[in-house]
Amino acid sequence: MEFISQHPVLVVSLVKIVILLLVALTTLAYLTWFERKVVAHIQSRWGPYYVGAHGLLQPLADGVKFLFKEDVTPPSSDKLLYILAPFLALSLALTTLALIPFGPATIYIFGQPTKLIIANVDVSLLFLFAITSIGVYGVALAGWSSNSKYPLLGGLRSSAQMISYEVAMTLSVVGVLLVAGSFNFNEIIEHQAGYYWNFIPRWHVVPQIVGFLCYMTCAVAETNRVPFDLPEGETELVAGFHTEYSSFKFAMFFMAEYANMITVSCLATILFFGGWLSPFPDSWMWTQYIPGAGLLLLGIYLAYDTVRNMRGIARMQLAVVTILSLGIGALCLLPSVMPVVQGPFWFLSKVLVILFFYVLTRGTLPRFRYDQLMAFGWKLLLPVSLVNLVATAAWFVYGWVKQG
Amino acid sequence: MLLLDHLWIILALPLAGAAINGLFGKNWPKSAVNSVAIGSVSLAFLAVAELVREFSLLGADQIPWVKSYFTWITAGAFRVDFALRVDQLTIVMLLTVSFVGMLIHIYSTGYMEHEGGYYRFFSYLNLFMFFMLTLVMAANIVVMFVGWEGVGLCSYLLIGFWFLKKTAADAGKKAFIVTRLGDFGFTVGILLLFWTFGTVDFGEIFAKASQHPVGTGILTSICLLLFTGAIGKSAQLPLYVWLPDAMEGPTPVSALIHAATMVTAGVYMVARMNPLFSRAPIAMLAVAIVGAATAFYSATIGLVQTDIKKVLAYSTVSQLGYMFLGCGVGAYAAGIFHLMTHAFFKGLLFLAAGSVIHAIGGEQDMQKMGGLRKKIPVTYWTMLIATLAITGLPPFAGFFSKDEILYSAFAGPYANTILYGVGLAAALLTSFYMFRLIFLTFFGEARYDEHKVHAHESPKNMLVPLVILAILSTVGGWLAAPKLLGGEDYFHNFLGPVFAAADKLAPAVEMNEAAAHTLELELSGLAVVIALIGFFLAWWFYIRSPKTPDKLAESLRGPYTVLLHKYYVDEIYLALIVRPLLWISTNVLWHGADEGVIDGAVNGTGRVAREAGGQLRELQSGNARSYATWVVIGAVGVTALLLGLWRVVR
Amino acid sequence: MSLPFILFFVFAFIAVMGAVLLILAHEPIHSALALILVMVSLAVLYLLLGAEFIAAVQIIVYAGAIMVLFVFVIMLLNAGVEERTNWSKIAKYAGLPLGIFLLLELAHFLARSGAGATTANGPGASNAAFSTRALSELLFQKYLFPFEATSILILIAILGALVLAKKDS
Amino acid sequence: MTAVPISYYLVLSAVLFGLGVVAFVFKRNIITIFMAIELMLNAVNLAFVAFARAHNQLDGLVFVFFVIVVAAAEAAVGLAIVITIVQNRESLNIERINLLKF
Repeated sequence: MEFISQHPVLVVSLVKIVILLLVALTTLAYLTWFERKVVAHIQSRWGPYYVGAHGLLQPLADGVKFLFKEDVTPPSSDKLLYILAPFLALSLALTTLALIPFGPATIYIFGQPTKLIIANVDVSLLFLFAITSIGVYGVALAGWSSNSKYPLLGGLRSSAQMISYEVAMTLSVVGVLLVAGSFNFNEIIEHQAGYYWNFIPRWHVVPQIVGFLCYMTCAVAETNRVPFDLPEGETELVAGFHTEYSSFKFAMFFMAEYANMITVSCLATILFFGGWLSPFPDSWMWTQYIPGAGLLLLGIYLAYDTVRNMRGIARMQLAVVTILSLGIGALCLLPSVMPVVQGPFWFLSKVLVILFFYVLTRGTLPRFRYDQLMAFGWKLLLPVSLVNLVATAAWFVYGWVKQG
Repeated sequence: MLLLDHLWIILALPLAGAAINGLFGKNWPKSAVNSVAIGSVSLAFLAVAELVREFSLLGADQIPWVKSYFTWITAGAFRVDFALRVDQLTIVMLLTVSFVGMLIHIYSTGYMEHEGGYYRFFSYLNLFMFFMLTLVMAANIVVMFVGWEGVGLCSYLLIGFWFLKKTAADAGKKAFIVTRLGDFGFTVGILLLFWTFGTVDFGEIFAKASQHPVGTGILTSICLLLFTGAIGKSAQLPLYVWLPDAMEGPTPVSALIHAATMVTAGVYMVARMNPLFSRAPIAMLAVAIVGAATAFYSATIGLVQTDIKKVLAYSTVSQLGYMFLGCGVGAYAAGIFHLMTHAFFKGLLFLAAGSVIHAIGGEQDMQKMGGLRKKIPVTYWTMLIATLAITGLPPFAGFFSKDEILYSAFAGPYANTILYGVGLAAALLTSFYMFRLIFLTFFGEARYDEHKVHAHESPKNMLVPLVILAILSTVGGWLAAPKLLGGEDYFHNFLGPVFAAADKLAPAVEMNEAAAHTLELELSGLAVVIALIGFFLAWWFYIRSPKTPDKLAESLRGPYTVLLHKYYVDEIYLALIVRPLLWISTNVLWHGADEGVIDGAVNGTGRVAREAGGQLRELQSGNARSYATWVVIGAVGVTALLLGLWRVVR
Repeated sequence: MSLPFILFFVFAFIAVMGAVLLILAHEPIHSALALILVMVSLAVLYLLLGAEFIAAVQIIVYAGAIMVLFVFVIMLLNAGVEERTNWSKIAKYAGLPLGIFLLLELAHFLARSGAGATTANGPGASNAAFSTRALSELLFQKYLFPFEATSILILIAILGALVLAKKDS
Repeated sequence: MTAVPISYYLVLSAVLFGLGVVAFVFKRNIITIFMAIELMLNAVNLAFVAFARAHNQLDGLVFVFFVIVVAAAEAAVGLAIVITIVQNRESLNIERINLLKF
C-alpha cells in the first residue's frame, strides 16, 4: 500500500489505462458496426438492422457469439505459439494507444494533476513505430504455428508486406519530424498551431501533402486492409494467417486489426491534421460550443427518430442513446467542462473522418496482385517518400522555412 | 578574383587532360585525343591569361600571392602545405610555359600524325605541362621538388617514347639517371635548407635569410647543392651529357622539354632562390663560371656536329650556360629574360628542324640536306628568323637578352672580364654554327636523293606555331629594350620586386649614366660585330668555298676528331663511372645481396611457413563448431591477459 | 527497494532466461522468440539507463526488422527441430567450461572497470535521459564519416543479399 | 530515487555474452548460431550504453547505433548465405557443412 502511496503516478496511470481500454474496446466494437453500415450503404443495402435499433447491438451479439463458439486448436500446431500469437497481436495493438495524446487539458485524478495521455515519452513516435514493428510477430507466428499451408503463406506474405511498407511509412513520416523538429507527439501537435492568413490552420498536410499520401497508403497496407489485404485474401488463401483460428482467438485478431486501424488513424491525425487542435482560430469563441451543440443536435434528431420510427424494445434502446447524447451534450456545455472537452472532441472527430476514409477504400477498391503490391511498395512509395524527405531537408537547408 | 583564389585550376586542367587521354584515349579517334589535349592546354593558357589580368589588379602589398590548399605532410616540426605562389617571376614563367606548350601541342598534332601511341604521347605531354606548372607555381621547395621530379619523369617517358628503339630507351634512362645525380644534390640541399631555416616555405625562408649574414659556409653549401640540382636538370657541365642523347625523342618533345621549358627549370630555381644565392657570393661565382664554361664548351662541340638536332641540342646547352652566367653575375632578370626569349627562338628552331626532318622524310643528317630554301619557304624563313634571334642580331629577341647578360657580365655588380670574354667567344661560335646549320640545310645543291625524297612543306597545324613563334622571337625582345635603344625596359621594372632583395645586396657599380650608356652601346655593338663575323665565317666556309671545312678538318685533324667525339666525355664517364657501378651492382648487390640474402630470406620464410602449415592443417577439421571453440579459447586467453594487464595498471 | 532496482532485476532476469531458452530450445523459431524476449528486455534496461532513442532503435531495428528477417527465413526454410550431432569433440567437451570461464572473466573484468568508471565520476550516474537531439548532433557532426560509411555498407549488403538469394536463371 | 550501479549492468552484459558464446558453440542450426552472434552483439551494446551512462558521454550510444546498423547488414547477407547453403546442401546443421578443410 505504502508503495502505491509512494508512487501516485502509477495509480493515476492505472486509472487512465482502465478508462482508455474501456473506451477503446467499445470503439473497436462499434467500429465494426460503423464499417458494416457504411459498406452496406455503398452497396445500397441496409446492413445490420435487426439486433437493436439500427443494429446498434450487433457488435455485442458478435462478441457473445465469439465467446461461446468452440475453440478449436489444430492438433499438429505449435501450441505455445498458437496461443501466444493472437494475444501478442491484440495486446501490442492496444498498447500503442497509450502513446496517443487526446487533449492539451490537465485533469485531476485523486487530486493528481495529469494530462490526457498515458505515456508522454520524449520519443513517442519512435516508440509507436517500435510497438507496431513488433506487431508483425502476431501475424507471422499465427501463420507459422498453425502448421498448415494457407496460414503459412499468409503469414509469410503479411510479414513481407508489413516489413516492406513499414520502411516507406517511416520514411514518409520523417518529413513531418523535420518540419516539427521533435519526436514528441504533443510538441508535434503544438508545432502545428497557428494559421495561414489566420484562417487556414498550419497543419502539416499543407507542406507535407506528399508525405501524407504515402503515409496513408502505407498505413492501409500496414493494417492489412483492402486493397492490401492479401494476407487474408479469401480468394487466394481462404482466410490467410488466421485460417485455423476460431472463436475468441479469431476475434482477437479481428480486434487487433481494428485497433491498428484506430492507432494509425490517430497517428495520421497527430502528424498531419494537428491532433487535438481546433480547425478554427481561437479568436472565434463560438467554436467552443460546437461539441456540446453538435451532440445536442444529434440527440434531438435521435429523439425525433425514436418517436417517429422506432417501435417496441428498439424504441427504448434508442431512447437510452438519445438521453446519453443529450446528457453528454449538456455536460459539454458546462463552462467547467467545455475547455477540457475541446481537445478530445476535435481529435476524435478527425480520427473518425480518417476511419471513414478507410471504410470507403474498403468498400470501393479492388485487391492488388501480390507482385503488384511489392512493386508498388518498393518501386513507387519508397522512392516517392525518399524524394519527399530529401526535398523537405533541402527546404530547411536552404532556409525557406523556420524549423520548429 | 576567380583564379587567384583557385590557382589549382591551372594545374587541374592539364592533369585532367592527361588523365582522360591516358585512361580512355586508346581507342579514340585522333581528333578526340587532339581536342582533349589541346583543349586542356589552351584552357590552361587562357586561365593563365585571366590570372595575369587579376594579378595586375593586385596591390604591391598583396604580392607574392600565396594560397595554401591543404597540409600535405606534417612530421614534428616538418610541415609541408600544398601551397601555390604567384609573383612576377611566376607570371613570366607561367606565360612562357603555357603559351609555348600550347603551340607545341598544336604542332605535335601535325608532327605525330602518323605515329603509334598517339594518345600516349599527348597524355605524357599534358602530364608534363602539369608538372612544369606545378614546379613554377610551387610556394615551397618541396612542392617545387615534386614538379621537378615530375618533369624529369615525363622527360624520361617522352625521350623513350619510341621505346622499341634501343637508342631511344637508353637515352631515356641516361637522361633520368644523370639528372638523378643532380637531384641527389638538390635533395640534400632541401634537407640542409630545412635544417637551417626550419621551414621549406619560400616566403619564410627568404624572410629568415634576410637576417642571415652574407657568405656563411652553410648558405654557400646550400646554394651549391641546389645548384647541383640545376646542373643536372639544365644540362650544365659536367652533367650535360644526357641532353644531346635526349634528341632521340620526338622533335616536339625536344622543343618543349629540352629547349623551352624543363631544362630551364634550373635557371628558374636559381632565380627563385636569388635571396639565398645573392647571400653566397662564392656560389654565385660558381654558377657564373659553370654557366660561361658550359656556354663556350658546348658551343665548340656544336661546331662540328652534323645531326641537325644534335647541333640544336648543344646550342641549347650553351644558351642555358648563358642564362646561368646571367644569374651568376647577378643579372637574374636578364637570365630569366633570356630564358623567355630562348624559349621562343629555340622552340622555334626545334620545331622548324622538325619541320625540315618531316619534309625530307625523317633524315636528320645535315650533310644529306641542302637547297631546301625553295622547297619549304615558310620553314626556311621562320628558321632564319630564329637563327638571327639566337645569334643576337638586332632587332631580334636574342639580341636584347644576350646583350644584357654580356653587359652585366662586363659591367654588372659582379662583373668579371674573363667570363665576359668567354661569353663573347661563345657568342661568336654560336652565330657560326647556327649559320652553318642554315647554310647546310637550306642552301647549296640538294644532297639528298631528289627522286626518292620529295621535299614538301609541312601541314598548316605545324606551320602556324612556327609563324607565331617567329613573330615572338622577332618582337619578344622589345619588352626589355633598354632606354637608350628607344625602349622602355618593362621587363626589368616588372620583375624588379622579385629580385629587389638580391639587387639591394649587390655591390654598387660606380659609373655615371652617360658612361654606362656609351659602354652599353659599345658592348652591344661589339656583340653584333662578333655575330656578323660568325655569319661571314659560316658564309665563307659553306657557301663561298665549301672545300675549306674539309681542308681545315684535315689540317686540324686532332682537335676536329676530339670535337667530333664530344671530347670523349661519354667514353670517359663510361670508363670511370658506369663500368665500375655496373660491376658492383652485378656482383655485389645482385648476386650477393639480392639473390643471397634477400631471396634466401624470402624463400626460407616460405619453406618454414609450408612446413608449419603442413603440421597445423590438421586442426582444420572443417567443423565450424571446433573453429568456434578455438575462437573462444583465444578470447579466454586474451581476456586473461587483459585482466593481468589490468592488475599491472592498478 | 526502489522502482529502478525492481525493474532492473525483473528485466535482467527475463533477459537471462531468454538467453538460456535460446540455448535450450530445440526449434529455431523458439530460439528466435527467446532472443526477441532478450532484446525487448534489454530495450527496457536502456530506458532505465535513460537511452530512450537507443531503446526505440533497438526494438525497431533489432526486434522489428532483423529478427523478423530471421523468423521469415525460418518460416521460408521451414526449419524444424535441429539435429543434435556431436561430431566436434572439442566443442562437446571444452565448450561449456570455456564459456563459463569466459563469462566469469568478463564479469570480473567489466565489474571492476565499471566500478572504476562509476567511482570515477560519482557513485551511481544520474538517470537523466540522454537528449536525442544531442545524440543526433554527435552522429551527424563528429561521426559523420562513419555514418556515411555504414550507409555504403548497408547498400553493399543489400546488393550482396540480392545477388546471393537470386535464383540464377 | 537511487540509480542502479553501473557494474550491475556490466555484469549482466557479461552474463549475456557468456551465454551467447555457449549458444554459439553448442547450437548446430546455422540460423540459431547467427542468433547467438546477435545475442553477443546485444550484450556488447548493453555494456556500451552502461559505460555511456557511467561517463555521461553520448559516444557510447553512437557506437551502439553503429553496431545495430552493422548487425542489420550482417543479418541480411548472412541469411542470404544461409538460404543459398540450404538450397545447395539441404541441411541447416553446421556440422554437415564441413567442406572447408585441408
